[in-house]
Amino acid sequence: MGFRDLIADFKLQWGVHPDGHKSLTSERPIESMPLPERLVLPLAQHIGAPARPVVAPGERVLRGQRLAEPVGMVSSAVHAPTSGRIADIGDYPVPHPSGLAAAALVLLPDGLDEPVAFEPCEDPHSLEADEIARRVAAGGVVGLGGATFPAAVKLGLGKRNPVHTLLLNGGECEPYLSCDDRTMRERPQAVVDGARLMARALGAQAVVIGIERNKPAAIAAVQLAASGHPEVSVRALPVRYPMGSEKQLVAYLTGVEVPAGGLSAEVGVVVHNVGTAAEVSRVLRTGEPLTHRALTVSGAAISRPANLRVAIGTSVADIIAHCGGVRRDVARYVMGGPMMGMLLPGTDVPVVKGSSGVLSLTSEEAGGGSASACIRCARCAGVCPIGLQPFEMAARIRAGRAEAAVDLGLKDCIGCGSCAYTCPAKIPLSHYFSYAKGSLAAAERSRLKNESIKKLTAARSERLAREAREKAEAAARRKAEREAAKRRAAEAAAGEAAEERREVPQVSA
Amino acid sequence: MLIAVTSLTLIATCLGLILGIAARRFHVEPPELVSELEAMLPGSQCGQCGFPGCNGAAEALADGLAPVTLCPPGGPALALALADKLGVQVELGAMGEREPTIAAVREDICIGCTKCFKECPTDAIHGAMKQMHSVMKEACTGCGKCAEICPTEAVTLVPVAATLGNWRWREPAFA
Amino acid sequence: MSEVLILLLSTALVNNVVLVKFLGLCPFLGVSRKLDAAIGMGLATTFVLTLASAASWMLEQWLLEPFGLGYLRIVSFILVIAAAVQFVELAMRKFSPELHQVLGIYLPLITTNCAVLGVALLNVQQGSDFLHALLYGLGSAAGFTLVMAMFAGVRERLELAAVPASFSGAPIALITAGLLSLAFMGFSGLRLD
Amino acid sequence: MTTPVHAPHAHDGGSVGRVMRLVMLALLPVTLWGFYLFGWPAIWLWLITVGSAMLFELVCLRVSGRGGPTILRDGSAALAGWLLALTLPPWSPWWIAVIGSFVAICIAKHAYGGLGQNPFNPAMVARVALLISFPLEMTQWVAPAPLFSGTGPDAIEALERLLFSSPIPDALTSATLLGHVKTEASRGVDLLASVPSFGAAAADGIGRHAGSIGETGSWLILAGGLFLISRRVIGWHVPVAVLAGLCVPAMLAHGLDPAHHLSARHHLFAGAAMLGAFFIATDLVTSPATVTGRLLYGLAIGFLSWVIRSFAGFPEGFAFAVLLMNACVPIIDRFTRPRIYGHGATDGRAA
Repeated sequence: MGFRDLIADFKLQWGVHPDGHKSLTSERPIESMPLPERLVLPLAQHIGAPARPVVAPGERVLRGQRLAEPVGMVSSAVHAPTSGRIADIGDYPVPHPSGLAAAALVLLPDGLDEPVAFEPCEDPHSLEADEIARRVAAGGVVGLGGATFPAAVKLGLGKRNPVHTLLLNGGECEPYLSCDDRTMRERPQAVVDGARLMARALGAQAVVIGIERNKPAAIAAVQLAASGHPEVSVRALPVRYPMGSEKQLVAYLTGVEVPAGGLSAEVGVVVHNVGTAAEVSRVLRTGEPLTHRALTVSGAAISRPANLRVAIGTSVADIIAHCGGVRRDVARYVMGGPMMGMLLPGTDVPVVKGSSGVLSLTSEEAGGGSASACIRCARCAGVCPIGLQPFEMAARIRAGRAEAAVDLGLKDCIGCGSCAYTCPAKIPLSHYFSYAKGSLAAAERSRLKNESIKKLTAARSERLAREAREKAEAAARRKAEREAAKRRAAEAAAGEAAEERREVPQVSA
Repeated sequence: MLIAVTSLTLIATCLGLILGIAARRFHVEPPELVSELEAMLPGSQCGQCGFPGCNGAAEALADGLAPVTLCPPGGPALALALADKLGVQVELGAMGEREPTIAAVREDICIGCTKCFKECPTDAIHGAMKQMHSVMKEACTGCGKCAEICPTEAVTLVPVAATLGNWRWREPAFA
Repeated sequence: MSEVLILLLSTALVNNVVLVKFLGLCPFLGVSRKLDAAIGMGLATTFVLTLASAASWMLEQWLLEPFGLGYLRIVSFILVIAAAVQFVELAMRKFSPELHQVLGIYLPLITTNCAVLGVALLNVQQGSDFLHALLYGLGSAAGFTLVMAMFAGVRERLELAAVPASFSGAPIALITAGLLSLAFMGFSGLRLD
Repeated sequence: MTTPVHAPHAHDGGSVGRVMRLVMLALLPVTLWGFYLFGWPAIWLWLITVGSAMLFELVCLRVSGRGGPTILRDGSAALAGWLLALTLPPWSPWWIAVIGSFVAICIAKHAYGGLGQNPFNPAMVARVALLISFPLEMTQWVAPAPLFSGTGPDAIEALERLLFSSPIPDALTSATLLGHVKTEASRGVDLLASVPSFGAAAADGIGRHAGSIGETGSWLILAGGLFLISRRVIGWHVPVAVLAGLCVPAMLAHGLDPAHHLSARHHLFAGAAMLGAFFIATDLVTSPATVTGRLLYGLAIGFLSWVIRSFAGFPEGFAFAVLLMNACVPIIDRFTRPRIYGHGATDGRAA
């Protein structure tokens, strides 16, 4: 720990130090979990448009076969983790706090695990930048840290902004999780290799791998793996949450802040997760797409905490059963870490590409309890990594004034949950902010709808006016015609009458 | 007496002169409040506010005769925007989080009379004589005019279905 | 110099127009819902008050007193104040339409702000010279602006507080004003000599 | 389906009740010392103040329909009563305590909606209201009459005195240093004469002189305050700023004119400065939320109390200074908001 680090650490004011619970799993190597009887593969496992299925129910598919293709610019493909039959394409419960169902493919493995023909690449470092990005996209790789942003799209950022540094996030600051730690210890070569490939795709000259100081074995392993590559450096990070947040990592490692509402690429930096790097290396070298991932199964209630490599689509219930079930009352099943992860409505949901952990938390671990009034202690403001004043924002949101919360920086909130974690009144601050962001998004949607409706209405009134005008014109025309006809008839009749008068004596009417 | 009258007149004249000059120098055109307000309203003339069309509503708002929460299709977002424009306090509680609804046509009862889509202020209902009508979700404001006019009660307002796209966190419960 | 400072401090704090003399309570309660509006109102009042103090002093010294027109004092002072207010309103509409919209109907209220008339009359009563009259006006106005800003800040926070229904609005505003007045009593007897 | 619970699914275990309990723990030593110094009347007064504060809290909560006794457990009412008791003359009659509690709890706190909503410090509102309404009773100080020394009344006698408000025997009445020098100054006696005439006990910080419990035992209060800082219940910013705001002008003025200005040591130990700096000004609800704001707020409180002590009519100005600055807190908060990441000076776009 150098002098520069000491200074930088001293200047860090934000953050919390939640109980890590890392020792539950950090010494357990990643083991492969056997395939379950059924896999559910949601079409939206990434940020962006859901993928479009390219197989039909009843079809037999092979391991690594593409089941759904990306739609639009920001999207990602879905591949089969094993060979088997597509049983159904329909709405199934997905990991989402709402507990709603969404479109997914159901794959019944046949046990043969028959692969498609992959195209391995001996020397991916000789590939062009675009080709690397293309192969990463074809492999369906998304950010494995939890944000699930399609990795290839992020690799294309180098085109619009010159990127000088690729930061690799090995912070893993969320409590309980240790799958990144294990990946770095077990596959340091893959991490460094993937990082170098991504740097090549981005055109970045330097790679900085940031790892929290509570993972000395990972730091040593990655340092050793990086020793032959002068462009790759490893930096130890202070242990505090949320060190692994992109904005915090960029500020700590480069000293530059990501502009509000902007991308880190605008300051020449792109951040990827270490797990993503390891996958990128594997996808490029073997040609096999992303179909499995490492995740941590932990929490005080689980019988056998573990790090597992599971097929994407495996249900949480299967994973818990594999780990010996639960031994205590589970207050909450959480997917991801406890700070930002989501509460699962049930265990009948599949693991997706972004699932970094499955936690079975007891009520003591989960904390909570009923909220009381804010005492303005401003601890939340002290720990906020962004410099917001959560209690002021929440007070405004509670008073129904989300707009006022936006003035205080609601849109800059990264949702890390540090404020709610530390609040002595147990006010669900993060929940307030998600609620307000949702309301604002809904208001924006309704505003857009109002605008399009206004256009529709204008079109309608124009149409009505036109129709009325046409009708009036037509009526006028008809009237004119009728009158002309009447006149003609009258004239004709008059003429005839005159003639008749001449011929026949007038008959009284 | 004379001095008093003269001096007061003198003061008043001087001040009046100053104000007159100031009024001319600092002249600004008053903004057309009604047209600005009308531009903010949805413009679907649905009449749910109880005023004759959006123009009527805008006039009532400008005169302070109507609350800013008058427009159900505009929702709380519009109410806040109007309150901001008019510089008044807004009581969103009165408006409530109205569950958004859209019209839906029940196929088994619809007789295809076309009355509803003639009534629809946004042309959100499509169909033809003696044929099933359907509702365009994007265009429907949930104003309910179609439901009122339908002779067989085949058009009803239903809550917008929750999807991952429109789902959002509810307000936290607070002790 | 120190005399000027003492006069300003004593008029602004010790003899605060609002909290000690209880003048100008109408805008104090009326325009204190938003901090920006309150500060704007305070600044507008400062301008009017200072202008009116000076103008009424001149009026008093050069017209009312020489001609023995003391009985016209209140009428003519109000005339001057009203004109000054009109002038401020015109200027504000031109140069700061936002503030004009926020202050809205309260701006003409400065006309009937008893603090303005009160300070002008107190000046006459105390027989101040021109500089003192001006400083007295300025100090009072500064005190007015200060408490307006403090009060509006507190009220903005009260907007977010869970004030019981029976207290919300005017009652809690008056309680707050009372407590503020209590705090200002700490300055009573302040002597800087 | 279960109702969705938002992350985080973890908590650091702190609670409002814990904060209040730690503050009370920190107040305990000086309170016990005060009980010893001023004897049974002080003990009864403390009990009545705290008890009536809790009673009023209960009534207010019941009336506003926000739950029953369980909410008392957060301890905020007891703490407000406790702080008020420490600022009253130790031999005050019972109705002073009850009226004070009423003002603190019902008016300064619950009229605003209860815990966390009040802009003004309840204990200080009550003290100032009492001081202005009952100036005589609120300046009836007694010289220390320690327990077991036989100088003060015993438990029963003290209770009778409290309930029937019998006058304090002249032999026991005394004045605080700040009150003493103010009175002397109004008679034209300057500090060079009036301070020595008060006695040496005034500024040793042990508190063997007249005053409220909170004005004695300054060292114990300081220790309690340091304990709170070490447990991160309060920050160091407000206390340090208050003491600096008080001492720096005091030192300057004393250096220039020792005949008319008390020394910084007297300002620190003779009045409520310590209690105010560590326990009153640091009240979370009514102090600013930002570091810069807290420094400003503290400096202003210290300075204003020095101004009021030195120039205004009241001998002790701390409560007024706190209330004045409480009123400024929203403005301070608004203009000292921290910079938000990615905005402003080090904006990446600008760089």
